[in-house]
Amino acid sequence: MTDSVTARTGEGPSAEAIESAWRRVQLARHPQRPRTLDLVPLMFEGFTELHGDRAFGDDPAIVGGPALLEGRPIMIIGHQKGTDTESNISRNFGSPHPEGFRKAQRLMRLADKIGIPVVTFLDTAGAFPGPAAEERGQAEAIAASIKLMTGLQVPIVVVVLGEGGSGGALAIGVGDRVLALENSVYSVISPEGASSILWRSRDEARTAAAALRMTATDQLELGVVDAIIPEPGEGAHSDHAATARAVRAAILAALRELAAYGTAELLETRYARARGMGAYLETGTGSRRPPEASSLRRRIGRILHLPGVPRRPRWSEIWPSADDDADTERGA
Amino acid sequence: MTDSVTARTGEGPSAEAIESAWRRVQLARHPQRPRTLDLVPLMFEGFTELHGDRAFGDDPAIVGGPALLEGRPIMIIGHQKGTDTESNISRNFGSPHPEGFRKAQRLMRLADKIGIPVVTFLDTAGAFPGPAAEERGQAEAIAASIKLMTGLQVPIVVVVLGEGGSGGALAIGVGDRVLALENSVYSVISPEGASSILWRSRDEARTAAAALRMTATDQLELGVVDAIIPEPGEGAHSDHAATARAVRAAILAALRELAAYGTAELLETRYARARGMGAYLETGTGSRRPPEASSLRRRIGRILHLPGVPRRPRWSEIWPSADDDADTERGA
Amino acid sequence: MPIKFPFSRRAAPSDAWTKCPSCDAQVFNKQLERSQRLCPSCGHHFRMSIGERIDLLIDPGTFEERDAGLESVDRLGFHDDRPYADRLEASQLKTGLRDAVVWGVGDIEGRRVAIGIFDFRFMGGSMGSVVGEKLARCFETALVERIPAIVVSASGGARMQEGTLSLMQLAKTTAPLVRLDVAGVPFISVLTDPTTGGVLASFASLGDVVLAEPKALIGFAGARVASGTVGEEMPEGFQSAEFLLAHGFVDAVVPRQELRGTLARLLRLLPVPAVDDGAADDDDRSWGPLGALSGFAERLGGAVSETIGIDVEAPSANGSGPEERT
Amino acid sequence: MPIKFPFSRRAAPSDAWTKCPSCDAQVFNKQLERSQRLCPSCGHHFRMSIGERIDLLIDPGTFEERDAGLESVDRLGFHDDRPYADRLEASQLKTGLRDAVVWGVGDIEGRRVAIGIFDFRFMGGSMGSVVGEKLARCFETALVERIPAIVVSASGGARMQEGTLSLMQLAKTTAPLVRLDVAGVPFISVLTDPTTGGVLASFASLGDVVLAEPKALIGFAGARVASGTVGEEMPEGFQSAEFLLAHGFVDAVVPRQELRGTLARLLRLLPVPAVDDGAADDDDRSWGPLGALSGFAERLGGAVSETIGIDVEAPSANGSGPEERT
Ligand SMILES: [Zn+2]
Ligand SMILES: [Zn+2]
Repeated sequence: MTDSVTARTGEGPSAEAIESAWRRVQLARHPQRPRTLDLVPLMFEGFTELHGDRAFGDDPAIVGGPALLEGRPIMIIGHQKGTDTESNISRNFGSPHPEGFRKAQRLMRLADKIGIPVVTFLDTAGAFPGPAAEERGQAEAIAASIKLMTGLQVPIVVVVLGEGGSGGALAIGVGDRVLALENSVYSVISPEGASSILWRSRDEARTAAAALRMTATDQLELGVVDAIIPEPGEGAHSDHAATARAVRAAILAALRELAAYGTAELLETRYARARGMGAYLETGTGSRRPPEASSLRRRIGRILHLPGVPRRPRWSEIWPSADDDADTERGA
Repeated sequence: MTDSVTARTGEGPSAEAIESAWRRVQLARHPQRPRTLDLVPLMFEGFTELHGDRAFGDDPAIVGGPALLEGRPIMIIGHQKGTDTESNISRNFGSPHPEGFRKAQRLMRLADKIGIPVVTFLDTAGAFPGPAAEERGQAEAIAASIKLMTGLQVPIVVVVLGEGGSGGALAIGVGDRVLALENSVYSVISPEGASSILWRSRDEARTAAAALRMTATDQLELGVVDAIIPEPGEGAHSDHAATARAVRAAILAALRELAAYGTAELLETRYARARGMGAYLETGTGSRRPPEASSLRRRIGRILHLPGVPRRPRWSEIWPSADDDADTERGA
Repeated sequence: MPIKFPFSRRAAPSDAWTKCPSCDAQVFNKQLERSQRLCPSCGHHFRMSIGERIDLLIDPGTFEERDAGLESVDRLGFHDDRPYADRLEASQLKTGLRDAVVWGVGDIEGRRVAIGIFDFRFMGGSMGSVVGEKLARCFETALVERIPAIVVSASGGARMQEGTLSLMQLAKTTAPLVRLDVAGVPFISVLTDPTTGGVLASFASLGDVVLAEPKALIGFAGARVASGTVGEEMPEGFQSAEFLLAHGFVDAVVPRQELRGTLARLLRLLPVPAVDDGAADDDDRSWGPLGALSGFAERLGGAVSETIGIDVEAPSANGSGPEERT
Repeated sequence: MPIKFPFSRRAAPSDAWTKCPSCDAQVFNKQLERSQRLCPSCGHHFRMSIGERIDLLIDPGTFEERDAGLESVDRLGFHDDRPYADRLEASQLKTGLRDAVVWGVGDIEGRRVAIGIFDFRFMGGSMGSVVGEKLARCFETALVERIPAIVVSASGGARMQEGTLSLMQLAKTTAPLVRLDVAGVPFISVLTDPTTGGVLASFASLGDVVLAEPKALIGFAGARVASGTVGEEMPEGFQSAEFLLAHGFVDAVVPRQELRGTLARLLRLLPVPAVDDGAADDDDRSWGPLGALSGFAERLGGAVSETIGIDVEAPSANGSGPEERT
């Protein structure tokens, strides 16, 4: 793959890198690219959509509900773009309002209550930035979703389907395993937004796409994504059924691995994953991690023996551990 | 007291009972009757009002925030009527919208988090029944408040100050001890509402007030209220300071008693209190309680050894138990 | 042991036909009984008796009523233009029921549930001490037996004739739901025409899943009360099942023909988790030394090769990972 | 041990005066420094440097900076019209800071807190890996030392030059808040001008108490981004501290002169609870036999005489009540 930027030397992305990144952005936004509700019936049985945030409304830009995977229940939550102009308008082009994130939180709490894993699908240009969304607390809704996910007592598998657009994506994107379709992208800001803010121009979106390292391969290298799911043929849009098979197999493999964890280990590992993101130097020691960090973390572990600490491993009874199954779907 | 209805024989309330009940209703609604924000500064130190439900708005019909009682922190939540036309309009006459109950829930969760008792003040004609309140889930907001209070891991003392109006009152009125000012009333429906629905007339509010047994004495007899706080002189409106002293002493006594409970016992007792409300016959056995109920309840107790069961007794460290203090403020 | 139905299974009055309130068609009562009480012209959902609900939802022969002996008491000596005791008796005669709710256990497509069902004809489905007690026992039984709870509501709200004792039923029926949450036992609330007042302001709004029948009137305040108090016009479609769906309080509006199937599917999708017992539970509660896990966390942050599936090794295949469980 | 300030304590540029953006008054910089950076004519809240914030809020001599050595890394090799590394260097020279946040421990009216403070001048207060790491350590220290956490935010959001690594700081800074909840340690979020984007969409919105300075710009999307995307006029006062208060997301708008006093009062009102250790904890966890409590529950339901206080006896004065604790 040519997305890697290790060859860059601070001169800005090469023409080749720009071409490659922009191709991915276009594939991620392809009008025929399968959306959450295209894939769900191809992957799971009995999906039953649930509606509403129990406070204000029902946001069609986020869909969710329980379904069965190999006869075992999971909770599905995903962004939902439209497939044509009309449905795109009703779905607000997949850009949620606060009530969308609050619906997602409600469904996660339900999954937590009955101990079934959560599987989320990311496909949004971002949370909607309009005045109504601001009024109803877009920032609070995203923050509360992120917080809920970091403490959820069931396994969470995240799949980046198309566009992983900033906070609106991360709001349902904190998990134990983050998988990405080969031509999906994930970014802190849209390339167009970065172009206008950082290059002060509308014309540098392609350059920004490369500079931001939005592609799945880049995200894998940065550690934001744990594994890439290859797409069929010309890309996911060319074969929804084959895409669904690949995504389903990847979810299944991830859930089987996660079933080996008790709740405490699951939460500890998810915390460590979120906590470990980023790159910095610690001057003086030169180490990437501060010397006292591990001991600090051990002390936190002790502190979390405190009352109220979660201890439900029920999902592990529903999902057999990886040891129970053939290793064929696991990598090296 | 003449409020008692044990002398009634199904003929409807006597003229005397009607007179007595209506006098209480008028005192409970007296324009100079002290409201939550009149009493709070007279009873507690450092009250700091917090605002907002973190989802939609801030409802001035419910106020709340932390304060100190004898140097120890508590969380105060109360309905707030206005004191004149202008403030009554801004306070919506003390009738909350859903965001008021959701603000109350947020403050209760904060009290639960840091382990400080909750003290609530009831003074509302009821939850607001307008279309905006319906749209935003008035019923859900009340139901969710009731549920939260039944599971809150800190002591809750409820004081009926003026009007305890139906679901809008109960939404912040589920507690371990329910105290009522002598001239307060508590009812499932306003006497005016009952008149128009049950008597199909606008003129039977006084009769309805007696029939509904709204007075504090009636509520004590029915077991809805645990104790009555005597009012000074002509009633609470005649002396706010004396009223505040009496209410403060009653709250203090209640909290001292509750400090003797561990969290588990507290929750069990609160559950039993809510669970035991009502009057019915069990045909065949004739007993008021079903024969299998106590064994059922014991089994529930066992089941609640389940993971996730609350076990924080921190408030008992903040509030000394009754044993630590002089018995002067306790009754028989 | 099964208890014999003490109540009448038919809701339709003895008149030969009923006028549909939606389309004005004259519908034969016998036809209504055969058609799940749906208007054959427009599909209007007529109200159902408890017996008809059981027939609609529960596998034949599996329903066992519980606590049939509970009966209301006139604790207040309540008397408006007629004593409460007389009203109770009239409703009992009209419906063949002791009070407005029947609860019991039964199967839905082979899955056992604890179910409570309202009959609106009994004093407007109002919730007094008996209704509250029955529903609380229904929830507590769901908790103890670890079976899902379902309540099919049809109620005007709290029973005014019991004063604040009826208001306290809101807390009595809601308190067990906290325990169902802790225990992981699902509760499905089904709202039918009409569900208002204190019933909607307590357990009925708090289902893990809330279903509603089409065009059912559902709201907090009676529409007349609301417009009377507020002096505002009510919006079109206000307080309907569809209105609540649009505003986020209902998960789905389910036509009666699909209600049993939807409930059965939800019971499969939202199973009651197995209980962790004794040792296994204690084992899981212990937070392992974090040092052992940090190796795994490091690997998560590092580069992994691009394959389908995830090639971070499961920690149980690794000395430093969490211990295996059985 | 205390660490020497590595950063400049003054935010005001060397110009002799500054024009007030609210009232157009010309304000001498020296006067601003003496007046908590409030406009003497209109009270406009000018932005503050970290040093000025510490002077405003923390008891003199008690602040100890932590993790001063953390420094940003250009992991992406990011280059727009200028390399990220150059931007970092320019901000470092301008501010004397290594990055946009300083955190440490100190006292507010004698109560020890863990506090993080943003400087908007450092790349717009943007949150990259260093900012995220410092705040996470601030929260974790609050957890371990059981002292309240405070963050004073002033940020344009995530630092785009670090790509998704900066986005992931939203999760990194939010994850510890779950543990603060479990441990009962309060977190007070202070929003100052401006607090937007990823900072508001993570920890900053999640304070147990959220305070804001008057007229501070606070919002999710930059107002230009929002109106550009949406093509709508923004309402008057949109994205101000007062707007957020009205919409339920801020507990109080606190003028700068009262900020220290308000924080001190809140620290008294919302104390960190003592930890339950070992045996006491286990003791409390055990659910006593309910039979012993039912007597008490019965009494609660029964009539009690009318006195001030409650004459239901405390169970510890009773053989059947819960055991006494020490
Ligand atoms: Zn019809
Ligand atoms: Zn000025």
